[in-house]
This record gives sequence, structure tokens and C-alpha cells, in this order.
Amino acid sequence: MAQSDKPRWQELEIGCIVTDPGSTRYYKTGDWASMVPVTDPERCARCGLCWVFCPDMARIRDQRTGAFDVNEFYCKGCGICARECPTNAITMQEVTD
Amino acid sequence: MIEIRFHGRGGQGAVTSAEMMALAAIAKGKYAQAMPAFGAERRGAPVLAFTRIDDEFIDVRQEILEPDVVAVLDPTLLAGIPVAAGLKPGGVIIINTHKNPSEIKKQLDLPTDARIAIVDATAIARETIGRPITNTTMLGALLKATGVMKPNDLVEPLKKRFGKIAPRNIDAMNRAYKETKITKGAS
Amino acid sequence: MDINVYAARMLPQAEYFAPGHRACLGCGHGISLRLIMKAMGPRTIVSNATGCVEITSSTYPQTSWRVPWIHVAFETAASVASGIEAAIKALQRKGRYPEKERVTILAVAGDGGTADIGMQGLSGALERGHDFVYVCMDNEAYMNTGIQRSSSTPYGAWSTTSPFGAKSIGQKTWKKNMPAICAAHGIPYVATVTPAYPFDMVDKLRKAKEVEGPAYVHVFSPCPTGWRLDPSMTVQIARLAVQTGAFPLYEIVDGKIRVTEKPKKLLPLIEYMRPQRRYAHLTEEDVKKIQKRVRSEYRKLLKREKEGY
Amino acid sequence: MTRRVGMEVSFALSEAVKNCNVDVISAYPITPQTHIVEELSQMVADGDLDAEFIMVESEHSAMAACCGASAAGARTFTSTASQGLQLMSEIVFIASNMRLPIVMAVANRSLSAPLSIWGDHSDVMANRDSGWIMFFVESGQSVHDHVYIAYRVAEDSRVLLPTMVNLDGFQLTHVIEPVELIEKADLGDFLPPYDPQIQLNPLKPVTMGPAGTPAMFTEAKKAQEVVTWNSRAIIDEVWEDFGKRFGRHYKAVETFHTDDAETIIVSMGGLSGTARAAVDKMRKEGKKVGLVRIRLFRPFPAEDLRRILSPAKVIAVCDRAISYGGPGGPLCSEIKSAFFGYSGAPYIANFIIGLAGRNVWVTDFEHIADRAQQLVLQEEPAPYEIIGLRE
Repeated sequence: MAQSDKPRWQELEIGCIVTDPGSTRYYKTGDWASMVPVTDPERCARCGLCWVFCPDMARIRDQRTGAFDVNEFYCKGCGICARECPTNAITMQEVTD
Repeated sequence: MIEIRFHGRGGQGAVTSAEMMALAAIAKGKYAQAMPAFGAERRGAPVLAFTRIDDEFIDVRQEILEPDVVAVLDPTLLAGIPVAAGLKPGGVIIINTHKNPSEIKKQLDLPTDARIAIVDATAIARETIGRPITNTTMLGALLKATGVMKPNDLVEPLKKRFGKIAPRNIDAMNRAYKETKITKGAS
Repeated sequence: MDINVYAARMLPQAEYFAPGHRACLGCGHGISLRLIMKAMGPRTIVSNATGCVEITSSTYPQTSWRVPWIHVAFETAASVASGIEAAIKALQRKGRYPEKERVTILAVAGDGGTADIGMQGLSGALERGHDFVYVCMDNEAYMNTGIQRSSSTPYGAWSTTSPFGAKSIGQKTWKKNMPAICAAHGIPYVATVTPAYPFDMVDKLRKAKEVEGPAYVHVFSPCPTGWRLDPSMTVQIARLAVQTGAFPLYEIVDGKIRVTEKPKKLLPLIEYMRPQRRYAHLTEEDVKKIQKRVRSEYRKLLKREKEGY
Repeated sequence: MTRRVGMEVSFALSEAVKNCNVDVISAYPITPQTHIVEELSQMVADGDLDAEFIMVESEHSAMAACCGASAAGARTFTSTASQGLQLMSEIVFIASNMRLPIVMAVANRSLSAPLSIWGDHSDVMANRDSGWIMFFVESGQSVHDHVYIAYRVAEDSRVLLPTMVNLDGFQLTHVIEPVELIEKADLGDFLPPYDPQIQLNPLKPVTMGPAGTPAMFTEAKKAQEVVTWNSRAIIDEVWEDFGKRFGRHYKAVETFHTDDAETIIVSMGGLSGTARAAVDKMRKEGKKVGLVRIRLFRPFPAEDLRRILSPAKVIAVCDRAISYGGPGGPLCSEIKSAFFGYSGAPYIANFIIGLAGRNVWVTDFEHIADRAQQLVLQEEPAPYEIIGLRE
């Protein structure tokens, strides 16, 4: 069966190299999550520890308020941010459709 | 084509003799080939080396079974090794020995009309080079016995290989060239 | 408040390791790699061994790497790095390399790719003195292939090839001491780090990068999947590893050791072990035995530091 | 002008590597390759060759370091033999799919056990499917020439494949013979400086050697297969250019007295010389015997062989390796499959010769030609025969 969304052999780069650096950024790992962190911006100390400890670069800082929140496109729902948050501003909740 | 087989012991320089002959011939515009018998032997063990010289491109790469010339660098080899094996009729065997030709003849199984050339290469090497390494001395004897090249043709390759000690090796070769005695072999 | 609160703002904002990688949720490598790359910066070339990092970050036709990156085989991180280093040296000398400034060569391999199959290649590269940084991403077993034991798996731990049973405690051997082996090569810099101490980690990797010649950094990187651990506990368990003495943080600069994180009093080892179901089968006796060893190893480090070797 | 000198073949090879101005050499010593790495080390030590020589701790690391160096854009050389090739084999296969134009000289030697330092083709044949372009040379001259040719082919942007120059251990590596050395100045633009198409370079990051899922692996292999076959046109082009410049003309399949030959001996590598001497001798005796020397083993010159061998009655293929429990010699089985399904195929006999440096004499090739002519008269096709076997 042809896999039409994939490159044909003629279209592969020499030696199968990947020329778009960091291109997994187009890949949604947010689908994996069964839990999602919910941040209370009032309690967020803006320390950025959740950003430091996130394995998936799924913590984003609100430029205006400085508070941190989840990037659901990448968040796999591991819960490290919630556990490490020094002010307990993050709680893990089940993903609902 | 002239095919030469050298018999020596590991460390005596038989391979160097074979190489010097080939390099001198190539420098004269001839085709030549030199190679050791590729054994696992170490210093002291009997070894073989080969040289081929021709006016035309040399195809064959096999070892030499039927040499035109055999050179024996070490007289103690005569006791255990059939050094004359395959020597072509009319060929020549050159032996480093202080014995006389008739004594040597008894130790060898020579083809008809083969010639024997003898030289006391060990004595010459000791006196000239200071060590009983006979490879360059035997080159003189080989040249005398075969006429394939002149001692002068070997000077450059020897200089290149031996550097500072080349003059003594060249002296040894020249002296052997003069002192080598050639006699008819088997009747 | 923890020093790390301030550390967060001192870390470079740029990410050279991109999101969308396929690592398990809660993967310690995800955190470690981000931090490592922040220390290494953009002028870095990565030589990656086969393993979790490689396979989750380079699924064709995508890559998580924003720096040049190469993967050849399982046991070749260090030897490929030597080739890259030599090539850049030659090409820069001959004026034929596009980048004129110093390029950092970073080799990345797991504990299997370092302590087992890649050990010879690593030893060779360290001995030859190539200018590169080697990071061992130690998650204490072959996690990529499904949790098989390595020589870096700790004593007593369960894995699929060190199972516990009537005649087995689990892993029968003590964890191989890779930092000591690397230090024995006389290289200028060796360090241990873990993502629970991010500032320390970035600091040591910066030193590793700056030093001329080989640097070896051993990264204690928890694997929730293989350790049978709640994925939210990755950072916490790494912190406990340090606080119990199971994984001490130190650096060895030109042969001299400095313990960089010294808990006032080591916590009981059970606090580190209890959350990990890979240790669930151990008896109290077993835990005591392991704690005894852990503490004696830790004291040895302090003694070495004090005596200055 | 070229300079005709007597020198050991290993040194003639090293001279060419030097003249190619390689950037990185990564190698581990193994008999009978040692003279090559010794000479290159000396050249680097003397400053005659401006390269980084990585004296690795194993052949596995030698090839891995070559991959790293080549990926970083360096002209890269290595050399090995036998067990060394086997140890690095894992990476040999990787280098080709990664399209790294490494050049490697293999001083062909048998594989243990029993341990043997002597020459045959077991090592290269075990790596037959590694995706490298494979040349077999038969003299010091062709060794020297094929280093230049190998780099030119490997680095061609239409090819970008690693290339192996196979020279028989001892029978070539350790022989002193005349070689016309091509000096750097004579080389001219035959070998332009290496201009890497892909390069590990922070100014333009690429990811090399990614993980291939089943969804793309087949396509990756098809692309590799096609580029390998397509390299043949470039190899021919490079040989032609080489011939024009230096007067020595090489072909994928070289022939001697094949036009009217009833029996053709097929040989590869250093023993071809002795085979040629045998054919000369047999021709003088009025026997219609010819010789084919296969210079290019990958991509395999099947079409050339069909064209050249078809008119003969009997083909005697000489292999220096055995495929245990298989069809005999690997070269012969490839030639047989080249003919399968084509009408008018000649009778193909297989002889195993020169295992582990066993001497092969002119008389052996005479025997092979005679024996092949006997075999053709038998009703059942004969399996292979081993020459010089005591039984």
C-alpha cells in the first residue's frame, strides 16, 4: 500500500539528513496527555521553576503578567511542574474532551 | 627474466638483499619485483626472499620455485635446508662460506652445469661493517656471479637504505665482488 | 526559598533542544538535555549514541536538534566525536571550515552506551585527549530496549534481565563507577550532575565546555518508566538521590575532587527507594545493606576531598 | 612529470593518499596493512602531509571516527584488513547509507579461525553488501592510481559513497616494484578539493543519521541502491578522464585474449598477474584460453561480463573465498546469477584458489583451464573445486 503522505524515495535528502533544525516542534505531543496542569495565576510566584523542570518545553510565560501556564500542544501531562511548584499554584486535572 | 632466491635467517637481511637488487634494477629502467616469503617466522628462523628482474612488465606474483640464482646468506642453512631445490640447469648458487668449493659441492644436490660461487661474506662483513650481517656483502658476490648489474648500480639504493653506515656496506659489497670465486658445479 | 528560584532566571532562555520529542512523559533526559544544551550553546556539534535520546529526538523526517547532530551507532558517541574534532582541527587549520571560532563537540550516550558497549571507544577518546565534552545520560538500565540491566544498574534493582526471584535479589552487582574510571584517564574535568540541581548542572557543563581537552559529565537522569516511578516524581527522586547519598554531586578538576552538594545529614536511603517499584521487592535487611554501602562510598568521597586527591 | 620509482606497494598507496591532501586519517594497525599506516604516520610526523592522524584503539572506532570526520567535511582515509574489517563492519554498512565519501584501502586477508595473517578475499566478501563501491587492484601502479580514482568517484556529488580499494595482503602490500608516481602537480584538477554537500557545521545545522521508521526505511534503501548502480556511469567517466590524463586505461572488466577464447579464466585482484602469465604460456602452446580481470566488484559489472563471457564455451571463475554451505565462491555465484535467464550462457566452473596466501602457480591456472574443459563434458554441473587441496 502506498503511503501517500510520506516522501517517495526520490524525495529523500542525501543520506536521509534532516535539514529543518528543531522540526519536532511541529509534532503534537499534547495528544499523549491524560492529565493537564492548571495554573492559578494568583498563586504563581513567577519563579519559572516549572519552566526549568519541564521535560517537554510545555511551560510558557505570559509576557504581560509574567505568570506561567501550560502549552497544551506539547504538554504530555507528567505533572512534574505541579509537584515542583514552590507555591502549589499548579494542580493536575484530567483531560476532558 | 632472471629469478633470484635468497636464503637467510630472520634478522640477517635477506629481504633487504632482495629489495636492493630490485630497486637497483628499477632505477636502471628495468622491471623488477622483490618480496619476502610471507611467513610468521621471527628473528633466527630460516627465511626466504625473492627478486625478479626483467626487461618487460612482470605478471607473475608467485614465489620462486625454479630460480636462476640462489644466494645463501648463512652457511649453517646448508645442513637443514635444500637450498638448491629447483635451481635451473645452468643456474648459479652463491654461498657464504669459508670452506672450499669441493667441500661445499658434497653438501649440495646441484643440477648439471650449475656453477658455484663462494665468498666468506661473514668474515668480510665482520672486518668491513663490524657486524656479521651479510646481506650487502652477498650482493657483491651475487653481482660477480651473475653479471646482472654492476656494483656501481647498487650504490644509490644502498646509500638510501643505510644512510650513515652506507659507505661500509658499499665497501663490503665491493670487496665481496673482488673476492668471490666461481667454479663449475656438478660434473 | 530555594536558590533554584533565582537560578531559573539566570539560565539562558534559548532552547537548542526542541519540543515535540518523543520521550516518555516525565523523562529525566528531556530536562537534562535542555539544560545541557543551554550550557553548550549554538556553536555545538552533537555526536549521539543509539539510545533513548537518539531515537526520541530524531524520528525521520523530523529532528529535535537545533544544532548539528549526528548519530552513527550504539557504541560510537566518543569515537565519532573524535573524528569530528580532528576534522574541524584540520579544516580550520587549512582555512576550509565555515565556522572560524572554537566549536564545542558534545558526545551524548546512555549508561549502556557508556559503561558497557561504548566503554572502549570512550576510553580511547579520553586517552587521546580530544577536545570534547562527553555526557553519560545515566538512567541505570537499557531503557530504550525495555529496561534491561546494564553495569550502571544499582545493586538490588529490578530490571527485565535482573529480575528478582527465589534465587535472585535483582541486580547482583554494584553500580560501575564511571566517573572514577574516566578520572583515572587523567582528563582535566569530570563531574556528576542531576536535573534536580539545574544551576549546578549548567555551571558544571559550562566548565566542561570551557576546559581544553576531554571532559566527562555523568548525568543522573531518572526514568519513571524503567524505575516504576510516578512520572511527576522525576525531579524529586533525583533530589532524594543526592540527599540520601545514593548519587553524590561532585567534580574532579585536574584530579582534585570537590563535593559540590553536601547534605547536612544524609536522609535514610529508604526515602529514595520507596517511591521506585524497581526496589519494592527488597527486604529491610537488603535496604540496610545497600544504605551501608552508599554511606561508606559517600564517606570515601568526603575523605578524598579532605585529603586533596 | 610522473616519476618512475621502485617502492613497496604499501608506500605507493601512501604516496597517493598524501597527494590527495587528506584531512583526517583514522586507523588501527593490523597485518598486512601496517606498512600503510606506518608510512602515513611518518608523513604526518615529518609535516609532509597536513592531516590529523587519529590513532584509535580499535578498527570499530577507526571507522566511527572516519564517519565523524567525513560528516564534518574532511577528506578522510582509513585502511584495514581481515579481523579489522570485521570488527568495523557494523560501521562500514552505516557509512554508505549516510553517504560519507570515505576511502578505505583493504589489505585483503583471510578471516580466523584458524588464525591466519595471509591473504585472500574472505574479509571483503563478508562485507559484500555493505554498500561501498569496491575496486580490486592487481599491481602497485593500479593501487597508486586507484587512490586518486577512488576519491574522485566517492566525492562526486552524483555519487557520495564510501569507496574501498582492495589490494591483496602481502602479494601486493609487501612487494617492491616499479610505480610511476603521480606527483601533486601532475594531479592538476583531476581531483578537486573536497566540497562537502552535507557538513556538520554550526552555521547551518543538519541532523545526520536519524532513526528510520518502517514507513521510510524501504525508501531510504531504494535511494541507496539506485545511487550505487548510478555510480557506474561516473566510475567509467573518471576512468576515461584518468586514461586521457595519465595514459593508463582502466575498465570494470579487463580482458586478455578473450576475443577468440574457448575457455576464459575469471580472476580478481593480485593473482590476475600470475593468471595472465599462465594464459600467455597456454596461448604460445596454441590453446584458446583467455583471461578476464574484474576490477570493479560493486556496482557489479554484470552486463559487461555477459557481453564478454557469452561467446566462450567454458568459464573458469577463481574465487579466493568460500561461502560455507552455499554455492561455493561468492564471485562465481554472482557471475552465474548474471547469466541466469539469458540464453547462450557458457558453462561456468568454479575454483577456489589461494586461501590464506596459499601459493598459486602458473601451473595451477593451466590445470584450472584444462579441468574446466573436462567439466563441461560432464552431464551434471559440477560443484566448485579447491585447487591444491591435499586429500
